[in-house]
Amino acid sequence: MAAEETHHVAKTFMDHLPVLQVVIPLFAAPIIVFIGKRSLAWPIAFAASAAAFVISCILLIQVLDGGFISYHVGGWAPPLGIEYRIDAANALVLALISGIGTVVLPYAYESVKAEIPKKNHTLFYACFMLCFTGLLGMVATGDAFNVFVFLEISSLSTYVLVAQGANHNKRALTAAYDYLIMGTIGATFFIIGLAMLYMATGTLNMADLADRIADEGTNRTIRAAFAFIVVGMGLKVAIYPLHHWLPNAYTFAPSAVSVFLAATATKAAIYVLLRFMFSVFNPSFVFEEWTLYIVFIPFSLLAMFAASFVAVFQTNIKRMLAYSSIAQIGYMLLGIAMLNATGLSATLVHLVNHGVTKAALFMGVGAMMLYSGSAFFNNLNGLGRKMPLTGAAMVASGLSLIGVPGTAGFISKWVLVQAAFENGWWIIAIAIMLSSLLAVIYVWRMFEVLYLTAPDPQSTAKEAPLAMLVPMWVLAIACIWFGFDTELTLGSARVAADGLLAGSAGMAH
Amino acid sequence: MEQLIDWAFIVGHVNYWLFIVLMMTGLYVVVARGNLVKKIVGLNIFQVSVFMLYISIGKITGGTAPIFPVDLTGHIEPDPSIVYSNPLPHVLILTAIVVGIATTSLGLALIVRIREAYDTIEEEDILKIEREMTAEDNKEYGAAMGGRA
Amino acid sequence: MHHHHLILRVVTKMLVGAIMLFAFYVQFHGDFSPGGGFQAGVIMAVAFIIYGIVFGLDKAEQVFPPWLVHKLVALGVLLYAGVGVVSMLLGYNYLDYDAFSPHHPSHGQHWGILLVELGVGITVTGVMVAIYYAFAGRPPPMKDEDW
Amino acid sequence: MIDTFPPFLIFFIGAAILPLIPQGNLRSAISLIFPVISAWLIWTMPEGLHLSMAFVGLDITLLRVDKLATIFGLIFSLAAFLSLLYAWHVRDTVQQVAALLYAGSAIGAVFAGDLITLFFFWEGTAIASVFLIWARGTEGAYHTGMRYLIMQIASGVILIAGAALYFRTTGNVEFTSMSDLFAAGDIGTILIFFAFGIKCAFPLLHNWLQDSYPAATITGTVILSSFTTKLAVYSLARGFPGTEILIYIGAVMTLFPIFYAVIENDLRRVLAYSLNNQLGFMVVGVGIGTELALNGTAAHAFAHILYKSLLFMSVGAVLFRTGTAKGSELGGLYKTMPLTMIFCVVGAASISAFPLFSGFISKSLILSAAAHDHYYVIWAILLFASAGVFHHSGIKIPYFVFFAHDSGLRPKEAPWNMLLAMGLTAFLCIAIGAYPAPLYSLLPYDVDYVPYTTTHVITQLQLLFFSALAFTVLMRTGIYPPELKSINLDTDWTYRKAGPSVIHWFSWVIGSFYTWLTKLMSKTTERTIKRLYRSHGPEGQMARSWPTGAMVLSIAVLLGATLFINFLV
Repeated sequence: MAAEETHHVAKTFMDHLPVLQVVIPLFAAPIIVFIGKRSLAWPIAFAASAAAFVISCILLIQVLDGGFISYHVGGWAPPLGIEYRIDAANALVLALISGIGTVVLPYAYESVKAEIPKKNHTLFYACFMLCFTGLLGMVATGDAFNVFVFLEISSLSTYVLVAQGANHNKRALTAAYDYLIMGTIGATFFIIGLAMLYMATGTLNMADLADRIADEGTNRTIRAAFAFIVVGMGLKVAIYPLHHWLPNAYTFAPSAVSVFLAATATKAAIYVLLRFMFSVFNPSFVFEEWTLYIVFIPFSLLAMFAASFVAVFQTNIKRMLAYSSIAQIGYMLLGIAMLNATGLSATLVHLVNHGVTKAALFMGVGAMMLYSGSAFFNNLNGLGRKMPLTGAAMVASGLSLIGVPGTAGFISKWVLVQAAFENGWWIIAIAIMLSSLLAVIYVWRMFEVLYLTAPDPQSTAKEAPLAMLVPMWVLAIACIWFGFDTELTLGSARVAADGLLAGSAGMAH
Repeated sequence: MEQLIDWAFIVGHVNYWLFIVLMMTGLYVVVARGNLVKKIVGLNIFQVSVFMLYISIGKITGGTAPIFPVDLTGHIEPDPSIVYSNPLPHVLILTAIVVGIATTSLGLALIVRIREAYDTIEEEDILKIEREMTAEDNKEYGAAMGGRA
Repeated sequence: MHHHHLILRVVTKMLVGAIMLFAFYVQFHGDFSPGGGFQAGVIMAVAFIIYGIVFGLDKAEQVFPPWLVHKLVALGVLLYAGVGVVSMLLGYNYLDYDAFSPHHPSHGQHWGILLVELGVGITVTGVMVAIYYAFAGRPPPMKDEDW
Repeated sequence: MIDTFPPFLIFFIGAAILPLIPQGNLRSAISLIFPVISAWLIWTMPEGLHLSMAFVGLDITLLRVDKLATIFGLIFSLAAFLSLLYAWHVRDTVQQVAALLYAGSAIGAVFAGDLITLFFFWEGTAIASVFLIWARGTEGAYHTGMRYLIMQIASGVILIAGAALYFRTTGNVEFTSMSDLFAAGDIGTILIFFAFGIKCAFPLLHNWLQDSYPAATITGTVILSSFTTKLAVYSLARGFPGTEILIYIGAVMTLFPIFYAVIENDLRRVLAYSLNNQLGFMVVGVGIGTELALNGTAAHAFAHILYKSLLFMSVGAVLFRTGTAKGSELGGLYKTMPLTMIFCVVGAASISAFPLFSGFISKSLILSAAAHDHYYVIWAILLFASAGVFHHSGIKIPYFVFFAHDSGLRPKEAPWNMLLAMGLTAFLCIAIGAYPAPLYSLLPYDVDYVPYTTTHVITQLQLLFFSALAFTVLMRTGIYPPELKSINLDTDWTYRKAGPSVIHWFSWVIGSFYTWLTKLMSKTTERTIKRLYRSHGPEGQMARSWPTGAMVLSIAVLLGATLFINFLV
């Protein structure tokens, strides 16, 4: 030990980035509670998330060449110690999560004031930070069990955040309760899978797991582990038949929470799914391929249509957006199931694009709810005209949700269709386009309500406050920007997809 | 001659059988019971089954608690003759237990709030109330959409 | 509150101290015998909870006010995370306890784990008590007599 | 840089700054500047590929300049100018902006060097134009607009699907002739063809056109009539020259609208049908695909945009003053709207291809091309169709509006801006007809063609006079009550007696079949939607919140299934 110590080179700030990414928000949460001042809660949370965003950007730039950064927590080398491992795939998701977190907070400032009783504000921001930490942690870590820990951190705080909507509608409570039961079962399935992996290999480090599974080949234990992990994580992803927690949770949560969850929670879960499917297990395993073909493809197709139809008929705009999220998750899973580099990059890029798009839409709805009191279509009549800037942002992001060219949504769908063609899956490509038509319908209904109906004469609606408008417009502009400048999103998604498909880099450093 | 039932296999894997029984019990309770508290209890049983699984896979026959004997000066003297259980699953499951406690208490807290809001903790009643709320919303707000549909 | 249950009250008064002591033992002896912050925290919380059960919530809240509970919950986590940050500031990896005694790493490990476990213990105590307060503090939907 | 400044950008810039200018004459005047700049830019742009870039790994060319694109770009700019002048009095920001965006998108599409850029502008025209329909503000216009939008967007979606497939086959998205691939049965090009077909209002895909054009605002119709379909013709000429099936599609297109046009009462709808018929000529030209034929298509598109706008403008002016465009309610307006009447007659003469009017010199190019390539049956059909055009557009429109029985309406003459716009257009119609050389010099290929040969002129005049005679006779004998009965328009007018009943019956059969089909479709759709609503609506099974237990069960079942799959393989 002492001999090792003499070689120790003092670590610099840059070396710590992978862990700082998670630690800064983790630190912010107890500080908010400890200080306990309402006026300081928001600035601390915002500073932490902004710092996390900067860090994630630096990390993303560092790994864009296809390499990875490994960080040993506690100085214990993996596979024994916990490793944080950043490569292009998770750097991209980290940037999305921290970026959305940073944008949501200014928005939350106004929306939380309006929707949540004052005495809960401090705890709300602490919870928000914990959720943020959990999501970042489960993406950043390279240790399978650590994923579970962070998953639970984010989930538990999410349940609390969702339940905060109870002020507005008591159904938030049952939504949170359902989510809790489902989430816990999903997470428990996940650790059962990990237990099996541990039994079969004796390690929990993802890279080491990949090495050992590759060396020893598979057996029933590993296959069962795969099933448990996919289904457990699939629940968090809201794969079609496991999605029932999502609509209620998104609908009844406070606006800021809906925005944040819609843009990040399922996305982080999809990343974990990707990581396990491609880095830990080898996609060339027959059982994995079969699971993809038999489980993922039919259910994602089902999601694309059934959920879209439900979205078409919804009377509540938040619920409609929630169902549209389920449909969009179908696209992402399809991209995974295609098992080629283009499909994977489609998934990754759609993950980012859809996150940005959905966040902007939920923000718009939240801003309108300030005046309308509910998100039912009838109560939003003509608000697009009364709140022109909010309405315009919603139009921009709505177009992106449809996938109109010149918006971010188009890029991901285009790449996805390309991937389908690469495999020769015509029917799937056609299905993607058809379900886009459904998106046209439900997004159109939103536009119609916002612009083509007469506003309620008694409505006191006026333009949303600046703190809401700016985040909304940042995201709406991002929707357009990513539709033209695909270097950042698609470029990094391609690097990430290549990295994932190449399998794990193993323990090599 | 091959035995019809491999008793050695069944008895040798008793911890797994128990795990499966517990897990299924837990899941069954979550699925079948309408009382929200009972659901949480079922969830607890379900989680506990996983704790058992982890702990049992860390167990090594004849193994003892993985703590090195220490003399009074604090000096560690490893004794190769002592077999230790694998501590890692135990450590892991400690975390999972904490998560379980958090989940349970959060779940119960939600139930308290649900009880206050709905005046019942029977799922059937709650669903009925919620269906009525949806139907009411739909009656109030659905007309425009239904008309267009 | 009620003045009956005399035996309970006396026994509780005697036990609370012992329970706390035992909690400290489990806490600080955690690196040589089974124990550690989680266990100690729960035991410590039990001391407050049993006091609250027997003497009433108000009394317990006087002894251990809710605001303090909240602060302690945060403090424990801060202590844990702070240890990591300090090790980072010393030029080592996050939570690398070698940092606290570079020339004698096993001492560093010792100090580090002790602090971290203390943080865990504080938080667990706080959380358990907070859960108790939260549930006990809600007005019951019906009176005891109606059951 | 300035010589490769994309002209569509001018319009987009215009659309962006127009709302900032105070509503009024100033804004109307400024809106006229953009087409002028655009035309100048197009005129001076050097041929070749400009503004190429990589986008999502595809090679994109924003600006591909050649003669085919240039002539369409020019006429689009010209049409935009005239329409905006015609719409000078309109004080509706939405319409003004939409018109500019629409024209810009159309011009952008014409210069698109690849399918992606084309698609972008393709949808641009769809979205911008629908506002011109909605601007009418009525419930009917709203629904019509929706139907129109759905068709147009669907066309774009099919186009992008085709483009994706095309990219798979060829590895690029360049927008060039795809005739060979199409003939080889490549599915991508078939989809692209189909997309063009929707926009070009191929038979059975045409209903959006008659549905929507009459529903737009007065000025909107004029603008609509210029761009969308002609953009489709351009795309066909670019993508599928010489595709034989187009000849037959085009022939059908020239024929079938006649039957509808004759029995139609709404004059704007009559014009929409005749628009369809005129497109048929262009499609035939594309289908023949020789240099002469393509020249004919381009020239006819050029001439057509002018005279069709002129007709729509004059009917629009009448509608503007009287509030109706129904043939049965109008008549005798020549007394108070003499100028409009003259312009309308000029337009009618042009569309009927009277010698010295623009239709003559362009249509005869296509007819000659058909004859030259020995498509005699097609040639005959086209000839018949020309006569039909004369009948329903050339005579019916001016006759019922300005002459016929006196309706008693005494409206004022059209406003000055409309008159000016119509006058300019009429002047151009005559100028081109009388002196075709400048137009011919613009055509994509060198022109070695003289329209004014004795044979041409005589044939055409004979045709027209026979047709006119038929009309007159029928009117005199009272067989031709407006909007009720029809007439055989064949040059061989000996059949005229049998003709009316046959055509009438034919129209009736087609009409009722079509009505039955749409009713059936709307019923089925309605039923499907209702069923969907029951299952997917807010209270439906798919959208209901499930009991927690059922949710958990679904996880367990999925887990079981996944385990089973993994167990098997």
